[in-house]
Amino acid sequence: MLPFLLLLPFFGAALLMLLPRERLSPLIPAQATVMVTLGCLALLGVATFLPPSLELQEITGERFHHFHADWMPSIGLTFSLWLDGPALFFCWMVLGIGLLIFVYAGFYMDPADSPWRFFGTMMLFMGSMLGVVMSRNALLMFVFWELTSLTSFILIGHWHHKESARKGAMRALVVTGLGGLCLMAGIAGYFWILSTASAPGYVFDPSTALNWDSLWANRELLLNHPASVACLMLVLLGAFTKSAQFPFHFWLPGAMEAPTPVSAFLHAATMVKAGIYLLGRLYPIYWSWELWLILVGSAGVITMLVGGFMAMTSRDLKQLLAHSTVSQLGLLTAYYGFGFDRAGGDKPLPMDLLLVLSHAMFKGALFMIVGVIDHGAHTREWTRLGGLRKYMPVTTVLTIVACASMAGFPLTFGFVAKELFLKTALSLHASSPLLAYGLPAVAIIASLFTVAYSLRMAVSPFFGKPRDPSIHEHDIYSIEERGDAEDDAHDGSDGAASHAHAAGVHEGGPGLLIPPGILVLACLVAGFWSPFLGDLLSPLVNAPFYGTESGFTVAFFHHADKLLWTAVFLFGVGVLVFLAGKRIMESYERAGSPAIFRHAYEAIFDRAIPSLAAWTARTSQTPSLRRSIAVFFAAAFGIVVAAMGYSGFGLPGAIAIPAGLWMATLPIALTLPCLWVAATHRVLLVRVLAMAPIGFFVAMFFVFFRAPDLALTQILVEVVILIVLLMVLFRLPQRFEPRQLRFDPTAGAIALVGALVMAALTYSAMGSPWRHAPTLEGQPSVRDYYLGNAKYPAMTSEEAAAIGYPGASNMRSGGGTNVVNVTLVDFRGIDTFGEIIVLGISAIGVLCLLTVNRRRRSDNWRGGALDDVGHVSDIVNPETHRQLEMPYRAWPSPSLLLSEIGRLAPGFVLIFAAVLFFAGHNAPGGGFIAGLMVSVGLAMVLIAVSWTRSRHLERFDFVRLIGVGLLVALLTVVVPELFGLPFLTSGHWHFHLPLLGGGEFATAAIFDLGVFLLVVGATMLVVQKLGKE
Amino acid sequence: MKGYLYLLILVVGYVLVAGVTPMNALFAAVIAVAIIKAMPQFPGHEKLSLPGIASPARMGRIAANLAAFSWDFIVDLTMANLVIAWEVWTPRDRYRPRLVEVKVDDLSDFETAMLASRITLTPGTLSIDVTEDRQTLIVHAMYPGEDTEASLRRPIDLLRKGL
Amino acid sequence: MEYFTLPLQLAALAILGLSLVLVMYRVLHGPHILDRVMCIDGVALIVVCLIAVWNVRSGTTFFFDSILLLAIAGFVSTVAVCKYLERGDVIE
Amino acid sequence: MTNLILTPILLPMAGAVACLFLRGSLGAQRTVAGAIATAMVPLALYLLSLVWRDGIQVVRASMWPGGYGIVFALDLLGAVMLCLAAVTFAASWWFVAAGAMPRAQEKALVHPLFLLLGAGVNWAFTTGDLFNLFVSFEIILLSSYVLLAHENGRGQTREGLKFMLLNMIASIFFLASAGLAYGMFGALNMADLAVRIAQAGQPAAATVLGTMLFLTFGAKAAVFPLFFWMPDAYPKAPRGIVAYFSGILTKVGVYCLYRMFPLMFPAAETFAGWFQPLILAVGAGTMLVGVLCALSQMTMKRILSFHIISQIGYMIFALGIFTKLGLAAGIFFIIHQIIVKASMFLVADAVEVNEGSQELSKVGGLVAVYPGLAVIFLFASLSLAGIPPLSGFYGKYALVVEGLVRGHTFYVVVSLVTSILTLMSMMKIWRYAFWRDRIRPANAPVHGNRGVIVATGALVAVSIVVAVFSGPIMRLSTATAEQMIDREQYVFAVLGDRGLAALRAAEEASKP
Amino acid sequence: MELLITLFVFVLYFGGFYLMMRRHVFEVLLGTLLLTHATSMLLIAMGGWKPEERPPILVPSAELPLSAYADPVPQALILTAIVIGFGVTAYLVVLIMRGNEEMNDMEMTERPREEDEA
Amino acid sequence: MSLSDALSILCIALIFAGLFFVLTGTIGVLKFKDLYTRMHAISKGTTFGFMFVLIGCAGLMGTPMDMGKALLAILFQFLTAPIASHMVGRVAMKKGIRPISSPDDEAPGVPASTVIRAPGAE
Repeated sequence: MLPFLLLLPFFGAALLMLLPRERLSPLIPAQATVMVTLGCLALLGVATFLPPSLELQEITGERFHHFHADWMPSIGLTFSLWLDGPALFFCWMVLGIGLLIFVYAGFYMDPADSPWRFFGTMMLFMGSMLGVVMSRNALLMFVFWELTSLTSFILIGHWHHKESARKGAMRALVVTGLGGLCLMAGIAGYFWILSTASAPGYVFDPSTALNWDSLWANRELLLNHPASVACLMLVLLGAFTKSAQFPFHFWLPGAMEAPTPVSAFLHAATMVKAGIYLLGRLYPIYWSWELWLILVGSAGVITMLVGGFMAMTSRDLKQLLAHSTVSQLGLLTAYYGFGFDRAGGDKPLPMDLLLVLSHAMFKGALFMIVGVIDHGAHTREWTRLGGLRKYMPVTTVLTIVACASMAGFPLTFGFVAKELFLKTALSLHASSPLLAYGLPAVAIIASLFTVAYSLRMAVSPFFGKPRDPSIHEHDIYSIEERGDAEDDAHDGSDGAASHAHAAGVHEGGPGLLIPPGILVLACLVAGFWSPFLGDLLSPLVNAPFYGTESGFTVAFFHHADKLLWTAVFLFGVGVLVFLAGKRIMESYERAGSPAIFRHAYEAIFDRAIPSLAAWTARTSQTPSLRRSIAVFFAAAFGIVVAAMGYSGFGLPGAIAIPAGLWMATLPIALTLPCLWVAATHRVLLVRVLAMAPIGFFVAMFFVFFRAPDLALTQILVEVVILIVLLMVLFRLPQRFEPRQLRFDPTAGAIALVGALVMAALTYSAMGSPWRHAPTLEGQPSVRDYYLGNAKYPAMTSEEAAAIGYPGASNMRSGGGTNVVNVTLVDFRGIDTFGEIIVLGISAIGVLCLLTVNRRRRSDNWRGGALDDVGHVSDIVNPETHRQLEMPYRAWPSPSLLLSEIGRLAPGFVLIFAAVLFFAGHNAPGGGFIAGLMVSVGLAMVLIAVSWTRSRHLERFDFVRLIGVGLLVALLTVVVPELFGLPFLTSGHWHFHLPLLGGGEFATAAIFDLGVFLLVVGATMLVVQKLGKE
Repeated sequence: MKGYLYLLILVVGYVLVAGVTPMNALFAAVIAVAIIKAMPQFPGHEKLSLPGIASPARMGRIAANLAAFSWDFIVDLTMANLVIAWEVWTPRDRYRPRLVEVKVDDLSDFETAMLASRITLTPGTLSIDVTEDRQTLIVHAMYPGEDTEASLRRPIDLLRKGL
Repeated sequence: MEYFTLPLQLAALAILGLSLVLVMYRVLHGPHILDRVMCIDGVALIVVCLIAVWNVRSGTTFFFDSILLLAIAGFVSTVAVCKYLERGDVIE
Repeated sequence: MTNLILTPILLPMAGAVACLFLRGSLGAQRTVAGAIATAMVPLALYLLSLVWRDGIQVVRASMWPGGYGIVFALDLLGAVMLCLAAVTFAASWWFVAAGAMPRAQEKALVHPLFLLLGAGVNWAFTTGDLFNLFVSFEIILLSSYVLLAHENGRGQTREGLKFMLLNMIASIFFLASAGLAYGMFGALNMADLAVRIAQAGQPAAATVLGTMLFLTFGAKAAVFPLFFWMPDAYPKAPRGIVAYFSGILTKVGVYCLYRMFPLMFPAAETFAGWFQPLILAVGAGTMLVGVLCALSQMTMKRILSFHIISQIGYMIFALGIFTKLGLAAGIFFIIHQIIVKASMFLVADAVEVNEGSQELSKVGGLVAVYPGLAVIFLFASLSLAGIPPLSGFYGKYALVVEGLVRGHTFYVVVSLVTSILTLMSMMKIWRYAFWRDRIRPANAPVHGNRGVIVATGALVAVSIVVAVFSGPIMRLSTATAEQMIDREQYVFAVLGDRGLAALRAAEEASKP
Repeated sequence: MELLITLFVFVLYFGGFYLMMRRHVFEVLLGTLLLTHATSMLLIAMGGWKPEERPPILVPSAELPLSAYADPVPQALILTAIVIGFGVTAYLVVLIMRGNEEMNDMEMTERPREEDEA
Repeated sequence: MSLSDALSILCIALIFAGLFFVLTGTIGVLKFKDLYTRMHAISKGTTFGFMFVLIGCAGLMGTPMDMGKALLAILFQFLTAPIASHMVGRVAMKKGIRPISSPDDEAPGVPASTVIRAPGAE
């Protein structure tokens, strides 16, 4: 039942979102919303009057409808719903007022004004609000709590073309969102306290820990924990922001940019009550703390005062109501604040259901009425209005009654509520007289304002003469007045109102008057029958939470002595304040409204944070490549150095260098000047050339370290990179500008640190004894395993069985003597597979770079390398070389010698590549080296003979070759799968041919072939595409 | 003919490096043919398909001439290096370099190329370039004399006889 | 083999080292870029010789491929750079 | 099916090869790539169920035993990531196939490159070897470089260069770290490495090695001081594919961090003393700096890019907590984040495709024209901001709780501040692009493309599914975290009982 | 050899890191080349060095102990790394060329203008 | 002294002869005054030295395959060294680097005895 009740509005909203809105009448959303609300009410009615057949709640001792489903029990989030007293009450209130407002909204909203979105969101809001009050789990409540903030955001910004609406929505969202986060942190804090607490007999159960009843039951733990004050503060922040308590009250008036039904429903009747509701849930836990009184009570009364004053000084009736709402919310908050050490004994107050209900009724009604006034008179400023009673008689009556209730006039429901509050306030006892007398005093002063602005609301628009006669004419100044003349199609205060401009001042239709009328009537009825209402509501206040004798004993003039006089005083002085009101307002406006907190908000969120953000972005984010890299290095090396420092990373002692090795210092020593040239020379080409010997030296070191394959690869790669570089080089500026040559000491320092770090790591790792130690229990080290298994099978059948492939032992060995090659194609063949893919991608990438969307901007293109380099005076040293004064002109054709003899040489290269390819498994070489070799050979052909004599190379589709190579490699990887073996498993066979002798064939060679093809394809693709530029 | 020579060199090269087995020779022949066929700019691509088999006598003559050419070459090379060594290791600088022209208008492209290579590896000379009309070889000579040009042309005759 | 004693090896390596230093001077100092190009070929050859002698010293023969390759590398780079300098484009 | 767990790698590769051969026909390429992109989702889900049911799945390449040959091991963490990658890939692919980019460009090998990227990512999630991980990283990075610069305009080459260079540095760090791992401990297999680090008992070496790896993967994950490559580059990535970039690529780095630390460096003396403060500080910096930078941006994709960084901070923070629940929160967060971030980028792309720009100053009032897109955006952005009941909330809340429980109050506060700032900047997009009066840039395309919105919506629907099934997913995350913390499972799966025995012995020995 | 290779690693890394931090992209490219070399050297050092080692090519006839051969693992790793570095570098080179073509800027200090996003 | 010993000694001698020529070439490169003369040194000296060193080393090591590789390398080198020097010289001419006409020729005029026809000048 409960989930259905809760989810029905969500389903409704989803339905509205999904229906084909183009084809349906724009009235459907409103109707659907009303239907859904009725459905919810029906379900709620069933739930209310059907006795809960479910088990007895152990803690509360009462029987509720409840529902439980695990969600994330480990973090305390469960889908626990209940309909205990307060929940039931709030559900009725939300749905009841919601129904009226939806009906009203159906008439109020312009059908052209996105009704689908509007009603869908309203329904979403209603569902969320139901969720807030029905949640038994505090975290679940938070979930819905945030949803209400969000729907409120969307609804406030419904007329999003208005800047003020956007701003108001944003402000509401930020403030409530911030509060929501605090609330979340507070709830998390509760969870933390409960999960770490220990008490005799206390067992922590994460799935129920955050239930309201369990929080209450474990209140001793919560109260005695050192962090409990912090948690309380956080949760209170959540409640205060939601309920617009001082100093967060400023968002609520801004939220009044929303359409009137929204203001009535969210920002008067229900959503802002969520904070009050939360206070009501917390109150039984904290009521005995004086801190609670100080925080909640003072926040409440200050809000009352501030809100009341602001309401007094508002011109706009809607603003007046908004501020009055702030004030009333302060009252509701203060009610809880006063719970400390009540005179009546150590009992907490009952929940403030009466106050909430009464406020919801009259404020909802008043907002709707303001909408009607706006609708009829096209303005909401009482300084312009006047004498409307002639045009809007019904509205006048309704307003007067509602305002009476708001002011707490006897016979209305508001009076009952006010009485309850004053009774509480006047019986406050606190340790400090400042609190004990100060808070009630402030509350009473604030109540004066209440009377005054109620009178303002009830009297000013309706009586007297129109203060601004122009409103009876058919103009639209109200639009201009609000400063959004930019859009008149949607403007006016409300959508529907804009259609009524032509009609002059007029009464609202029945659809607009009946819903507020019902509420106003209810105010009166409830006022008369308040004892009955008290009886009705009393059982809803959960007895165990609030003491056994809780409940409302409602009667008129309950405490006739003090209260009566107070009321008389209030009304007397209130009228005086009302009379002085306009003057107060004007002087206040002259003084300039301080609105400190709104300004503080703006200072923080509209100025400080954006400028902090801009500052962060400026400092942390640089478009400069150089600085990015420098910061990157600095951070990385800093962290590594810190790690070394922290861990006491030390170096092993120096190891003597054998005599013959001293010559290895030579390449190192020669690298330094190479680096110097590579880092300082003005000409790009010279720097490239200076890199070449370094490549040779690296190859030399590979030789020192007995790595023939590496030496081969290094040399070949070096050559190919040089060719590619040269092909690109002449499209770059040929020389560095002088300022680009300046030494950069910071970079030098960072590089020094980095190089030291890397060198230290290298040195220490070389001294590690673990590298070649046997791994695990008696297993050979990786190195020994590779060496031992490269040629001869070393795996016994037991070992093969142990790894899950029995019967495989006979096949297993690399089948080659070149262990590096066997490693590449067999032990770590997958690495090679990945590596050729990288190569293929790189070639394809070059292809894409050179062909896709190629737009060359001529002014950016700096060609002409020949002259640029040739005549550079610092290359051709003028002292030693002078221009040859010979008529020696450029040759148009390529060199004859090169093309004649240079084309012989590639044959050697290619045949040697074949040697390397076939020898690869047993000697240095292999597919990759052979592939590079072939590429070098082909490149040499191209260099020697130019494209004109190698058309087939020019046209050859190397992408396809890449594809073939990949395919071959992929097949060798995949085919073993067909035999039920892991991928890339290879086999090898000896064979013997007559006449030709024996040989050996390993399937790894096919893989190598794939590698070979891909390498040729990739390299040549790059060369081809660049060469054809 | 050039094609066969090239093929032979390739096969021999393969076998030399990969080991002298029939298997390797077969492999080498296949690969070398494939290479030559695949690359039209390699010498002999056009003629490789012709089954022209030279007579044994001619083969012998060619071999003899090649040997003579090689010997001449080795002697020249050694001389060249000794000259350089002398120049380097003695303190006095003797060289008086000039650019010298060598007429090569009667030679084919390939012969020009061979000659140029040859010149580079002979004492004191270094071929720099061939002019655009392919008539003249420009040579840098360390010790130019009156007979430089004539002596530079000497290998051409050997070459002529050889091929 | 046994005649190639350590002093001889060291002497050979020292000679090569000296050559390397000398030729590197041209690579790094120039003065003309063509000097550098030309001498890079020389560097490759000297490195080849170093590797060859080193091979003999350490008794392995697996580096002869590298030797051939280095020779090829020296040639190809020289030609490519010259072509670049001459025509601006390596392959045309 | 011995090699089933490799299918997510090999299938896209086969597709890529096929696309290379079908270069002439865009339709054929789309058919192949689409079939594979779609098939990957059920496949990945099946693999997840397989791992869930049968434990860690291991394939030993070429049958070499674990520790010697390359081992592919799929545990829950990897399987979860595979699923996410597959889903994101599919959505992203459908977005592309709906015509997000010009035909000529799409024809120019986008599909094979994208498939290879997907294969590389799946590879990274599956492999159990450090160096092999490096190789897969290179596949990922190179294909992403190529895809990033693919359109060849809009400054992509320049941003691509920055992206590439900084990633290359990270790759070099990775390579050096892999080498050092071998040099110091003699192993490359991650499980083997874990055992050997435990056996060696050299906290100093382990600390430095771990720091190097942290920097590597941190750079790939774009954590605070190392994130420069990312925010400029991602907005330039091709439309549609950017979702995969944003969703998955940085998370590969996060995945590696999650893989590395629990497996190799959980030892108290290295972790608690050094790594934890480091990781927490980096996480906090990442969160804050990311979100602050995002606040000052004025184009959707740049805002989103910075949010990637900021959210990475949460994940790093979760790693820093280093408890079961903390890691579970982190994994939940990753699950949420990948899908939501990808869909956010798709939204931005959809706006760009339909309106011609995604700059906030140039578009406005979209809510009236594209209500569906607005709803999609709202769901995704609120989810990103961690608003309940959308998927972002649960991970965040779990993180806050666990952070508080473990006493990292400061970092919890930072994460909360980040959270509100995130909300603010998300709403900034909403305010500018979706609210306001209708603005349309001059160069907006004449014909809109609703197909891309559908693809976007599908991904958002997945995020809603995540929210709806957040309970089971939290259980999955918790199980994953359990498996991560209990490294014996992984070691046993890869190395067998000898490895397990060695690990236990080493752990026994290290206890005083 | 340990000291020497450390020295070499130091020199190469120093040059690489320094060049990476220069403003001209071409220098950065040279820096990446140097870093690749440096990392190769670091990796090759990881295999250790002993005077009597042989290349890891088995000699079937001579019954040598496994410890007579050099460690093949780092060599295989480097080979893979070199190839990958080669692919990446080739792409990087062309990317730099294209970047220069488009932006006419070898320093990469400015962000490309947003109106390029047409 | 066996034949192999003699061969060894011969090889060692070859190596050192080669080293001598290599050193000669490199010193020449340092000593000579202009590009063209340096080219003489490097293209002749190092190539020649290279040949000796390689043959010597291959002879010392002994397997025929190594000798084959050495021969191939030498062949290749002889084929290509002239081309390389030709390319350098050609570019040098094209760039307008004039050859000196004597070792102490610092700033001379055009050498009188040299007549170079410009191609296509007629």
